[in-house]
Amino acid sequence: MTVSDEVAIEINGMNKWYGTFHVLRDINLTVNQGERIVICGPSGSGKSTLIRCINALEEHQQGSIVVDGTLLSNDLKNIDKIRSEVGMCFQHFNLFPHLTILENCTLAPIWVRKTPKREAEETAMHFLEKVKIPEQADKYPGQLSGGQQQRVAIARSLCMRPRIMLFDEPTSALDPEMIKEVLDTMIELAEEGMTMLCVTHEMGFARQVANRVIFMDAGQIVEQNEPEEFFTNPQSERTKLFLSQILGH
Amino acid sequence: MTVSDEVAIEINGMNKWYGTFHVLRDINLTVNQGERIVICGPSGSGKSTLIRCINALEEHQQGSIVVDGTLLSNDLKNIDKIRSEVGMCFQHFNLFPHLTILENCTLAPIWVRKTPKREAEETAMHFLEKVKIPEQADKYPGQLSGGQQQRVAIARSLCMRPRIMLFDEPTSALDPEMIKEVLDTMIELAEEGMTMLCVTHEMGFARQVANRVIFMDAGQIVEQNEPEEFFTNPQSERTKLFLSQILGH
Amino acid sequence: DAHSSGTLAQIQERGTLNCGVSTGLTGFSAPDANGEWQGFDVAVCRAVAAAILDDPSAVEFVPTTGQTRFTALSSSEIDMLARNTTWTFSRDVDLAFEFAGVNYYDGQGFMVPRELGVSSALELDGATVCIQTGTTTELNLADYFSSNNMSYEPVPIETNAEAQQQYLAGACDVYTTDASGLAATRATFEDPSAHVLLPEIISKEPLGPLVRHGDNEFGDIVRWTLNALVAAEELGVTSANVGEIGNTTENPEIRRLLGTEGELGAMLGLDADWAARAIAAVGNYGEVFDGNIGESTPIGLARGLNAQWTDGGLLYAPPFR
Amino acid sequence: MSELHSETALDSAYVRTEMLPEQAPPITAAGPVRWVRDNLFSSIANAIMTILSLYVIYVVLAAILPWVVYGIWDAGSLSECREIREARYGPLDGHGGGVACWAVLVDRWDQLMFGFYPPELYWRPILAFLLFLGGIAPVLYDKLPRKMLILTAAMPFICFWLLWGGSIWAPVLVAAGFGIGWAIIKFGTRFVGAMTATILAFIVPILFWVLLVGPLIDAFHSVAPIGIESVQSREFGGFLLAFVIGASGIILSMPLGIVLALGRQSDLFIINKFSVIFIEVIRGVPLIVWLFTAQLLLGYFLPPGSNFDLMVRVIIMVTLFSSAYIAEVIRGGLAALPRGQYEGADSLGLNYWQSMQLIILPQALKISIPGIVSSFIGLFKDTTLVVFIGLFDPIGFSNAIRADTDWNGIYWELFIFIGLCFFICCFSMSRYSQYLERKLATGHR
Amino acid sequence: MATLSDPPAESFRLSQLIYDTRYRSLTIQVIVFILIMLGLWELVSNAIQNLSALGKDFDFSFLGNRAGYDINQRLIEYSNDSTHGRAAVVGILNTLLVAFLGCVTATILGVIAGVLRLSNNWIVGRLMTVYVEGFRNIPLLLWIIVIFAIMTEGMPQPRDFRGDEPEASMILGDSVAVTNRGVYIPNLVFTRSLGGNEMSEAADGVEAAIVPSVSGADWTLILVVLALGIAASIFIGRWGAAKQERTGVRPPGLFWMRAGAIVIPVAIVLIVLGATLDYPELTGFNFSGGVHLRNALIALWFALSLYTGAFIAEIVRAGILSVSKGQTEASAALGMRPSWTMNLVILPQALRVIIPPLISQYLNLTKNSSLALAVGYMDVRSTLGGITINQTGRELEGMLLLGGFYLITSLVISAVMNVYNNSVKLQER
Ligand SMILES: Nc1ncnc2c1ncn2[C@@H]1O[C@H](COP(=O)(O)OP(=O)(O)OP(=O)(O)O)[C@@H](O)[C@H]1O
Ligand SMILES: Nc1ncnc2c1ncn2[C@@H]1O[C@H](COP(=O)(O)OP(=O)(O)OP(=O)(O)O)[C@@H](O)[C@H]1O
Ligand SMILES: [Mg+2]
Ligand SMILES: [Mg+2]
Repeated sequence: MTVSDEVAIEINGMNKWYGTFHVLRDINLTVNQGERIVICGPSGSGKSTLIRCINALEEHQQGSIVVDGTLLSNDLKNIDKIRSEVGMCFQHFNLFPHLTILENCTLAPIWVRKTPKREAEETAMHFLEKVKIPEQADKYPGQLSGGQQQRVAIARSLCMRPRIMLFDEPTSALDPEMIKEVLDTMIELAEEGMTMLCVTHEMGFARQVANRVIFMDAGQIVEQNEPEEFFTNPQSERTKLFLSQILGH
Repeated sequence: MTVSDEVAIEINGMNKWYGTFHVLRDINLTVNQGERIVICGPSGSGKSTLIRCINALEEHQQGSIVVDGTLLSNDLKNIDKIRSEVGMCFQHFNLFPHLTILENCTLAPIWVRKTPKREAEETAMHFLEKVKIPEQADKYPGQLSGGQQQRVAIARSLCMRPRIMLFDEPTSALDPEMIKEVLDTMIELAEEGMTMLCVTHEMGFARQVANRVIFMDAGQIVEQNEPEEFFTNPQSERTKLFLSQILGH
Repeated sequence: DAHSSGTLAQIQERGTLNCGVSTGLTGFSAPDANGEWQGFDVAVCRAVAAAILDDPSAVEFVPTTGQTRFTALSSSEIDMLARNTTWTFSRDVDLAFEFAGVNYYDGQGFMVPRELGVSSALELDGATVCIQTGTTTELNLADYFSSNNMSYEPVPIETNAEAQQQYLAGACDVYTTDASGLAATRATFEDPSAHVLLPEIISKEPLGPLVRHGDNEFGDIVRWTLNALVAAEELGVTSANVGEIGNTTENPEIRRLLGTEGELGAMLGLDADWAARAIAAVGNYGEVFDGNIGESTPIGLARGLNAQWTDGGLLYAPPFR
Repeated sequence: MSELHSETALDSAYVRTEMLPEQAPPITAAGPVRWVRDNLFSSIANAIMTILSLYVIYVVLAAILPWVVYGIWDAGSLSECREIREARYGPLDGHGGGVACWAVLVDRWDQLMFGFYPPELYWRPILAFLLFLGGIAPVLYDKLPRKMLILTAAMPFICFWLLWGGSIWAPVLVAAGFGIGWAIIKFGTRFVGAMTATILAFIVPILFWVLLVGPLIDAFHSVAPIGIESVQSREFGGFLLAFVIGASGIILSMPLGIVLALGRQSDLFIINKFSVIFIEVIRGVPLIVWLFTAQLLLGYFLPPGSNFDLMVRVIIMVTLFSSAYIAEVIRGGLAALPRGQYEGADSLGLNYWQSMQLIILPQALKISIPGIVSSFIGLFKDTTLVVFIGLFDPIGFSNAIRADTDWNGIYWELFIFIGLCFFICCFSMSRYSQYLERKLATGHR
Repeated sequence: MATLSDPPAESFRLSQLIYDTRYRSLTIQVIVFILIMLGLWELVSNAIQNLSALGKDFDFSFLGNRAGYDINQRLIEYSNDSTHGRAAVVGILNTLLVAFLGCVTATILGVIAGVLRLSNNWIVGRLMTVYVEGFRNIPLLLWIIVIFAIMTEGMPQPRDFRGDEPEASMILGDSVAVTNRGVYIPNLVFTRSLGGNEMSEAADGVEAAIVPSVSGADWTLILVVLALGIAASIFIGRWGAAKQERTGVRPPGLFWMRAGAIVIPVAIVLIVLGATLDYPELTGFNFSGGVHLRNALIALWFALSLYTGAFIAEIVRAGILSVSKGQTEASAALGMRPSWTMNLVILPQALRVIIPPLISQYLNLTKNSSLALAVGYMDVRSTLGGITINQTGRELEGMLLLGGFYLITSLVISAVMNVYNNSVKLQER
């Protein structure tokens, strides 16, 4: 678990509006190579939007985002480059139901990276083993449980060998038993030094793996700190209120 | 919370078949005014069917059901009478999506009880306050969360001022946070002395409010007892097995 | 006019003649059980095909409805139209077609059930009249009734078969169409004698094949093929004797007609024996008439106006010289 | 609270010692008696309706059945039929009575089925039809091996060749155009970028078809004259015509429909508006008007001197017409896909065409199959309208048959037969699409 | 995307047209636009060339020329001396008439069949299934022809009514004659008419049209009274609802009061005007007097209604089934009567599902009415798009007008549908 000095993501004075609604306000954030960041905050505070801007799933209107040295601009080539460096896991997995697990995993490497099929399948099996479901490779997503699906989604992202992984509430659509399976997989990833940004309210996870916890409210970063400090000794009033709600619950 | 000697529901030697399938077998049950009964049992054991027979939503083929002195027969008048005395809450709420919350609550009083609209609305607001969502009165069901919807469903039944309330797994379609809201409402009702029959697996609720817990299996009443006794010292083997499963869970 | 000239060349290159016919009119054009087209109009097509291509079966028959026939011709989908079409001023001039002659002199008549007791069209005031739509018939009808100050109720019908069924069921009192069609239709009734054709013929309906404006060469071929059939009857040339009569006869017109003398074929851009081929293929006009609609067929039309001028009819082929 | 509990608990505590067995229900609760009571006589109104219905069924069958069953099958003409009838059943008494003369079907069977298609070549349409069934089978039943999709792709070309005949090079070279397009997408992306490759993949094949295919066919044919006897469109007729128009309409309209649906879903203003206008104009005007347009007007809009035969023009119109309907069906399928699928594809770095081809369309088309089958049923039924522009579909043939002196006056037999054939085809298709809808409703989402 | 994050120094490069998301969509649109415009231009220039080659011009003046043909069914005055334009209008009105009648009956049939298909009577359910499947799976054209044939073959001829012992007789107290030329029903005439008879006797010698004499003032009066009656009825309905709100009890006999408010004033006016029925009677070849509903109209109307009714039945069935069983149960559990449940709970929800596809069925019916030519009904396709084009040779202009008419009709109908859809959208979270 090493954090290098190299900068993986740099966000500078970023602002975003939905119509006239100002969702993200003056976001400044630097993430180093190998850092693991947990983002939390009340519903509607813009966490998902922030994550999705990094992946160019949403466009921002002001400020700059630089991912691994590539500026996120209107240039399609840059967007393609960033997307192939950044993997993303959605709350609802978004697996492709008409493809088998293996095909889900090999699709992007074959079409985007132009990897030979054999090789792509080997890589896919490798990562499926890593998330502990190699035996499901020939099933369809509909035949898997939620936890398994989410692990496939993680494996699918990993197959593109991204340098950064984004997670948007990866466990919130899961039953309690399955949450653990997925968190275990994520912890393993974290231990290998993957750069991770994760929106989650799993405080146990945050405590265990995060280098930094970021608290957002009303579209702004309100507080950021190391996990221990953040949980035991929050500075801002809002953070305190928020923590009292989710920890008390 | 008083239980009077007056009999609210009396079921005698009731049998019911679906086609050739014998769902309810020789049910005998007496419920006194003000009693609060929780019915539990494995899936398919006929709990819902029993509840629905009391409300004449299903017809039974043998035996008698007397509700508040009225014999449940094919006579439409008797059915109407019983239905207006008995309120029912469904697992999936079954609110009317094309009417506002207030209209949902006033519909039956206006048409069935011939209450003037103004008066019906006052009653409705009264009960909406009781379930703590008076401010939602002009919204549509689709705009409410599940827990709120179930509370509206309870208020809707209460607006008919029933003497008996039937609940069929009112919380099983809800998220955990919302379960509490609904259970709170039900506990409040119970404290006011409403006669209640409730199919539920919320054992906390049973312990707190029930006078009696009934365990059903394979269409028959296998065991009934007061909650403490029932949970701590079940008599029949089946009950033990069942309790070990749901409590261990 | 680039694309309509050279029709002849196109036909020769293609090897078939595209000939528009009706989608089905008893005696005039209808496919038989083997899918072979038969009928009076069809024979004209075959004669032209025989004249040009030496093969009476080298015809593509294109069925057309009353509504689609003119477009089919003007858009070059067909080379010629041989479908009971009345030669009128506006069709010739305004629609830009060229009538190649008249193969049947017809007139619009009326048919009524005998039990109605009607003996003249002037007694038809207030009658319900079945009529085929999309033809000159409905215009004639409107003119006839209003000029005689009578009222009527038109029942427009799309096809002859349909109209006939309406009439038989009594949905209309009168069926009006060209007299030939009436006779042909009546012939197939279960009891033809229960229906009468009224004596009034309310219009002149010269029916004949037509081609597009602007390609006079091909127009000439169609015109003179038709004339050849008529002249052949007049001159006593039949399909049976056409083989030898050209050589045996002394009659110079027959010799010119059959190509054993003179250059008529070459003037048309065809072989010398073009007319002989046409006659050999379908017979002379009289044979065509008798074989398809004449008195020996179920349709049983008399020659009437369509007799040779020598017999008091209107058929009068210009001289072949 | 607790004292209350103990009060009631005493007399209500109860344990069943012995489980009750399942019993048979009382006779009134199950079995045929119950069925009849529930389904036929559950109330007085119901009983009346039952009796009325039975009466109506009886009256209708009594009127129709004898006519159908005693029908005459062996006669050469209507008058022969009438003679046979008189010989068998005696003279007709006034109105009604009578029997069907099915002999017309025997006599004209080939024409009703194949039109003027040369009889010695009937095997070709039959083989084409079987191939067609084989080709669509893997689309309709996803349990069949995916390899069969190759047959699906080849089927249109083979069927075309079988039906119209002529040089084998025509379908081969047309198919080659698709091959060229595919190759450009597959290999060109590396050199010229995805978007240019896509544009080229549209344009090059079109240029190939328009400019090169004609000369190439002649060239290849002169080198290797492989071919079968060619058949003119005019010789098609009867149900063959209906099938050919319906099937080509649906096959050809699929790609166009997909493009239109994507266009209508697109955020690009101009493309979106053009798609909307096209779809609305086509759907707003009845098919019969479009058919008259094909017959009367299409020639005006083609380059001077060019002239298609009528059937090709009809197929063009029918294709345009059904593509508008298919586009709406597919749009429904696209809209039914959750947004997450688009985002999932985006986040993996797939470009627009890749995500459409690999993720979106396979799923959207699958959802749309029931709707597409329904469009096909509609289209197949609508092929009867070509009778108005002089094509000999089954109804057109019924007119032509009646124009023959042999069968002049025959009526119901032909219509009943044609109606029955249509019913069998359409009903089985609609059953299939219902089956599919149920399967989709319960299947994985 | 990030407008401000672009390095300002960067100048425009051509490759940005393809790779920059801001320009890319513009590029694509411009290319497509140019291609489409080229295609359109190609079509138009071909048309111009072809027209001039044929020596035709593009000119709508033929609409002002004498038509020369007769139309049997006319809702407005028309004779063979009228213009082609007027013939087109007669056709349009006929199209709209059959479309309107068809929509009404198709809805009634469809609703009945749809509800009966759900009936718990097995035989009735099966019969309705046979009806629905039979009509849905056989081409409409065939049905039109067959129904037309049934009418002509099955009904008596007018002459069967003649004689001392006629083979056929009029029904409903000798007021309605059902013949194979159509149905003759009595017509309202006013003995104490207010005058203002706009439609003179058919002057051109063709028998009177479907509404033989519409006396302007009389009918205006009746319509006004009818409108007032409806208004009164609505008012009574409001009053009843208000009373129910106040007291909780609906005034008894409300329905009869509302019906009476409409019927009684109209009846009075009719009596005052001396309304009597003009019965059809057999004169000459045909019945005269009364209103003549021609066979072509009836066959087309029935066929369209039965055919579309089968589709509507499915829509209605699906609509009712779409309301979950839980709604009925919840309503029953509240003590609501089945009829109230139907009116207050099921129908309002089902209608949202039913109406959009229902309206597109109306659209289909309107378009399908163009099959009128199979039975010789003189709709707009048969007049403008048929005889007129055929007599004048103006295919291009005629077809454009015809297409335009259908297009406008369907756009209007779909606009109405969109308004409705937006107004009943369920509120969602
Ligand atoms: N497409 C959109 N158009 C307009 N507003 C949007 C859109 N998507 C999100 N929003 C609004 O933007 C705000 C931030 O949304 P976002 O999804 O980022 O919140 P979040 O912090 O992820 O919340 P949650 O914990 O509920 O997922 C919310 O108020 C939301 O309503
Ligand atoms: N309409 C029906 N027709 C036939 N069988 C039915 C019907 N409704 C219920 N059953 C069967 O009757 C049995 C009892 O059903 P019921 O819904 O009363 O069970 P339950 O105890 O409420 O179960 P759960 O806890 O799953 O709700 C089950 O086996 C069920 O499959
Ligand atoms: Mg979020
Ligand atoms: Mg249950």
